[in-house]
Amino acid sequence: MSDQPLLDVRDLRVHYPIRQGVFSRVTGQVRAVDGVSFTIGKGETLGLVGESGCGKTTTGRAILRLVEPTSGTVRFGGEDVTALDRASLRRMRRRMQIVFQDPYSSLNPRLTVGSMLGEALEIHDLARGQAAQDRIAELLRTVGLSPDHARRYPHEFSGGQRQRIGIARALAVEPEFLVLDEPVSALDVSIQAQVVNLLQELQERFGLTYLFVAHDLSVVEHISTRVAVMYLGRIVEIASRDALYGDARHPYTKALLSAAPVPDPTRRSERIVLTGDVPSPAQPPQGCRFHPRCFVAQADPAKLERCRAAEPELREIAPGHWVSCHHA
Amino acid sequence: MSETILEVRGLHTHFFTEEGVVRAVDGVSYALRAGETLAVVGESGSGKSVTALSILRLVASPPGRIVSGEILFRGADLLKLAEGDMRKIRGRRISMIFQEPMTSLNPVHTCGAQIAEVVELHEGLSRDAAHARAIEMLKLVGIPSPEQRANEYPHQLSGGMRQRVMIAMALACRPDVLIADEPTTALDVTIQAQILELLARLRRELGMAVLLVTHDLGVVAETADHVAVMYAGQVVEHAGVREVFARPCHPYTAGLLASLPRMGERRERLRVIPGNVPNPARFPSGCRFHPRCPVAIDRCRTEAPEVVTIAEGHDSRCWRAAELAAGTLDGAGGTRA
Amino acid sequence: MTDGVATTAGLSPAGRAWRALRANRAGSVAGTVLLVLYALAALAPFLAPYDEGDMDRLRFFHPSMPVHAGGWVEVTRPAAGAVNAYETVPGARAPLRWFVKGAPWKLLGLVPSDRHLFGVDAPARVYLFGADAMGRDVFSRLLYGAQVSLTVGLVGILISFTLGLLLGGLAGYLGGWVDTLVMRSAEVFLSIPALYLIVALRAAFPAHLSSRQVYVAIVVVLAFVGWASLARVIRGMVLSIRRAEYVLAAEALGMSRARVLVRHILPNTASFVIVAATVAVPGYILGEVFLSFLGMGVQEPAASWGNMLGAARSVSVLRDHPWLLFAPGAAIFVTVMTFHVFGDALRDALDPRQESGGRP
Amino acid sequence: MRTFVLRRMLEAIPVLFGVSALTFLLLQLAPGDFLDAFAENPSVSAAQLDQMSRNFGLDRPWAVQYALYVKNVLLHLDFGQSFSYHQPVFRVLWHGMGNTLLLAIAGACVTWGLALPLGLLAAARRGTWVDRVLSIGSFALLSLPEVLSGLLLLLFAFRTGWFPIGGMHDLDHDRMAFVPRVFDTLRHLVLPALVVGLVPLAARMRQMRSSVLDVLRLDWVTTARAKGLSERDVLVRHVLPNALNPLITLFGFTLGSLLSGAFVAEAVFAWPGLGSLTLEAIQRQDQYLVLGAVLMASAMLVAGNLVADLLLAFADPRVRHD
Repeated sequence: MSDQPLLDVRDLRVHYPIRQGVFSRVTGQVRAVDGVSFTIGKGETLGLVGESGCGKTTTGRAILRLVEPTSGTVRFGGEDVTALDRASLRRMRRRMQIVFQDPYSSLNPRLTVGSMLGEALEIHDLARGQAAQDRIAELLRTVGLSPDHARRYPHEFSGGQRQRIGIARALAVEPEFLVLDEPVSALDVSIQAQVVNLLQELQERFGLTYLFVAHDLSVVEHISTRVAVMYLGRIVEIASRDALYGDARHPYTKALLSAAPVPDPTRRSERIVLTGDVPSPAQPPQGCRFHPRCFVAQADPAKLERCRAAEPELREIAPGHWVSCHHA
Repeated sequence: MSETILEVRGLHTHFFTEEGVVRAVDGVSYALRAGETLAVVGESGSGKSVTALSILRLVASPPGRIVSGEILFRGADLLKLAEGDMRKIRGRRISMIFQEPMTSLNPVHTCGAQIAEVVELHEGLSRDAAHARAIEMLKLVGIPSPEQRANEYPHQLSGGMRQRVMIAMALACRPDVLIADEPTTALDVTIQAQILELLARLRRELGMAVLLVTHDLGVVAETADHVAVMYAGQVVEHAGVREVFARPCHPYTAGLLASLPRMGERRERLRVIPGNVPNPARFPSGCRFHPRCPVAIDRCRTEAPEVVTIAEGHDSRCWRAAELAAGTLDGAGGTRA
Repeated sequence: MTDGVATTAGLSPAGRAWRALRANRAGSVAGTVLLVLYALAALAPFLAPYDEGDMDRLRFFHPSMPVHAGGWVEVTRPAAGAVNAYETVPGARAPLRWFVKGAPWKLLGLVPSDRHLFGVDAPARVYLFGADAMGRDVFSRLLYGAQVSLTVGLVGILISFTLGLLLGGLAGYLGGWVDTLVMRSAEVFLSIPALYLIVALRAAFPAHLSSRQVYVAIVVVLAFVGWASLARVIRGMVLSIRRAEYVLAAEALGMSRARVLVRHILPNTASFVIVAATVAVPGYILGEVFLSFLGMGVQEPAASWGNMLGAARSVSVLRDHPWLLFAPGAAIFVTVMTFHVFGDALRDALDPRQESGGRP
Repeated sequence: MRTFVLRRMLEAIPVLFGVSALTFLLLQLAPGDFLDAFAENPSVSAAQLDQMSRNFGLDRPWAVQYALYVKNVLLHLDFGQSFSYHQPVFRVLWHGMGNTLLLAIAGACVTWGLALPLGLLAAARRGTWVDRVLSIGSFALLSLPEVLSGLLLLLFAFRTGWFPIGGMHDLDHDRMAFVPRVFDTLRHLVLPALVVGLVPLAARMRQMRSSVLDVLRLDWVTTARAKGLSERDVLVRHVLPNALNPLITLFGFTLGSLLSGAFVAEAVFAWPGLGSLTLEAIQRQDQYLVLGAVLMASAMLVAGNLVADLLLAFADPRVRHD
């Protein structure tokens, strides 16, 4: 990791107002992302895991300002993305791109693959005419498709192929950084590995930096250099991959790791089964947000007292290993 | 070993669409033993869910139709029953739960009423008795304050809670067989763990057999006794769960297992099955897996393989099953994308 | 769903829709009928033996005449001692003549001519569909009326859909005060039952206008009524398409808001808009029919299907001369039906998911 | 629930303001002036003219006039005077509103009473000859606009003599006993109600059919079948209540066309309703009567929408708990 991280997210918050009543008064806030900080160094892959509604997708989108952050800063290559005006933001977006989860809704059904990619080249003045055609063919080859696919429409492709097109579109503007928002979770098992491998190859070839958002812990372990775990809009643990998978400190991370089914019938593990549901991000619990479901806190009334009273800070318990738990 | 309670034999379920005949299920056979869990694994379009729906004769018709085959429940062929008799099986002897807990419950009836409806129908209970049973079932599936929840509507519950309600409804008449079609796919990891735990406990307590349809090999490894692997409308491998994971005898199974990233196991690259999942409207000729198979031989392109028994209770639909079983051939083929 | 489907490879969504429409028999027939109807209207002065205002005081309420084999009609005269009754002149025949000279006219208002497709030598007259209270030829008036009735819908749709698309699109995409303003006004328009609004709007124009002015007034009235509901739907669609991931991807690529709206959002409302427009045309046609029926639209002697229908309102006409109801009635029925069938086929062609049950 | 009703009623106020302002503006655009029409009318007394001028400031700019109009409406429920009736507008319109409401409700009964069962039938028997016959029939109905079906029914009444050919009562209505009097009104109501009800019938039936088909595709229908319910029970207990929800929403949206349909039926059958009054008022340039009538029609529409929303909340627990 270099001294100056490529991406530096500080205290990012995205709140959505809840409107109700006669005059659409704002009666509350959905705290989708509620004070998230992390850095990603050049060439790194940060895995961002958590359950649905924890804010991981919103975090990814807020970095690109596809949703407007409520507060906090996002520094990319030293420049504050949140402070950019419209025109500078458009230029900045050449450097950071996103790949979406759903290969069906992420491609405009009315554009051919070629015009979709050509458009990206055109708006940033990267190539025109024959040069653009050559570049499109090259892009398609890069993601493992054939150049004559350029004339086709999205409906003619399978899910895996569509995801490759989505990746090609992101690569068209030659970005340095990609937000990968659950890029393989909508794909069939036998296709997932193809796309994961492709992403790794592209990273090596173009020196890309990834934020890999996912809920599948084994895929994240495979692809990430560091991993952050989110719960209810907050990061509860962030560490290098080996530290997180080998020595998880936060009870939620532990539960998550043990809950994931392992494809090995000889290792039917004793699971830590959390009780209850994920609370609504509109009304996160007081104190530690995890305490109502936490097996550590619930087992010990003395500990529980503290978890109820105060929200734990994210603190460094070992070099590069940050945990937000009073009892880690 | 316990007796076979449900057996699917040579099932063909086709869909007759404007574009042509889709042979979604094309000669599927598997057996489920009393008190055990059989996992049916496959990717989208493999026909695993259609097979499950065919068992209860719930395939939408038109365009779907069960063309041929037998479905033996305690030795009697369900496909030969009159519709009225079939209805007495559904929900009472064989129950089913579905993938999407958010959409599998009727939004305009309370949870309690939907559970009570089954017992009113099959056991002729009075409204009050049925309601009491509904509350009892909600308690059984671990829903807190069941009396109150019984009067709530599905949209007031979380996904995990709804899936519990579905399970309560399915088990209200103590069926012999529970068909669970991707019961945890739409749920978060921690909620999935809760539901799998619940299903395992209920299976022990009620002694029913479970037919688990899933695409997740992790879930299979954790819960199944036997596994049937489906590809392109057919069962390609059928064996005990440890057998399948330790010694896969079909290149598809082997490839699938090899392509999974596993926790605690670091690899530079994942091994992959090349190509795309085939379109059910146009399955390849010969062995349906041959275009993606790393160990395919000429015969595979022209001739569809028969099912061969490798060992007691271990079947494979592959010309090279013997070599795979003997360990002289690596089914995953060592290919890299 | 899966890899390259051979039959539709390389076809654009519009190309696929066109193919599906061609394959739909009812849709093809309806499309052809529509073309024929509009051709009839365009060629009305040529096809009609008489001008729309051409009266014959001696032959009011003349019943329709059969054309005999060999192409002649009988010559009639008022029956002695009876009102509105006619007898044939024995032995007299009026042969139909082709491409006869008659009243001068201009094709589409441009190319002058005085030829008519057919006619009989004066003083005999040919009344294929009978004559009205003024002895005017219903057949000719039906053709001239088609010019008004068929175009009023198209022009009205063109104006109101442009308005609706623009206002709805801007409201949905820009949000904020634009959205509030547009949607509140739309709500006002939608809160007045359409026909009440139509007559109130019509009342804002002077009661007596030239036929050209009436035409413009009607189009303006109808367009004013129609934009609001479309704007509301378009706004809703834009709001939902805005959240589609391909729109986010376009924004992430650094596209301007105008480009995103024009290239990625609005084209995806096209299927809906085309179908909605087709299905809405009959409503506009009926708006004119109703206004003219009430005497607030196209004024005599100019013909429209509405004022022809209005002429059939009285009990005595219904009793004695029902063809005055049936002729414009059939024209309206056929036109409206054709638009509905065509719209339905178009809907199926553009959005196959809408109908046909079952998924494999 | 109560806040919901309250909110909807509060929301209706600016809308009705907008309606009145728009109509007022349109009437201002019309050539001529209220006073011209009044002054030319010999039956209007000078005193009445004076009072009108005072109340409504007819010589002032239209914005001031509008403000005065609104003030009179709000403070005194005074919608102005109808000069042709020599009565307050509200009193003139009151009966017409009742008659239009009666006609619209009767028409709605025709539409929905037939559309729901026929649509359900077509969906349950989709693809069979029943479905096809209903589909062709609905296309034919859809293509028979109110003006046309009205005239055809008028012709029918005339030829058969089974139904009266217009109006709302026989001449001796007032001398009848209660039961024959009701019967007399009903006899007059049948044909206009058919005109109002038949045209939308086709569209509603098709919407019901597609709504049922939509619901039949949903997961919980499979759940219901997997329970062992008979197809009839699945349709009646599970599909029907859900298929109705979009139609209830639609009911709100289609109230406007119902009132428009009543407008036509009133014109064809000389039914003394709001529509007939509006036409008459426009022809006589009775401006405040026009304004009042349009406002009443809109108020009925807005109120009907509120009823539809309440019905939906009653039918769909998801809306109820929102």
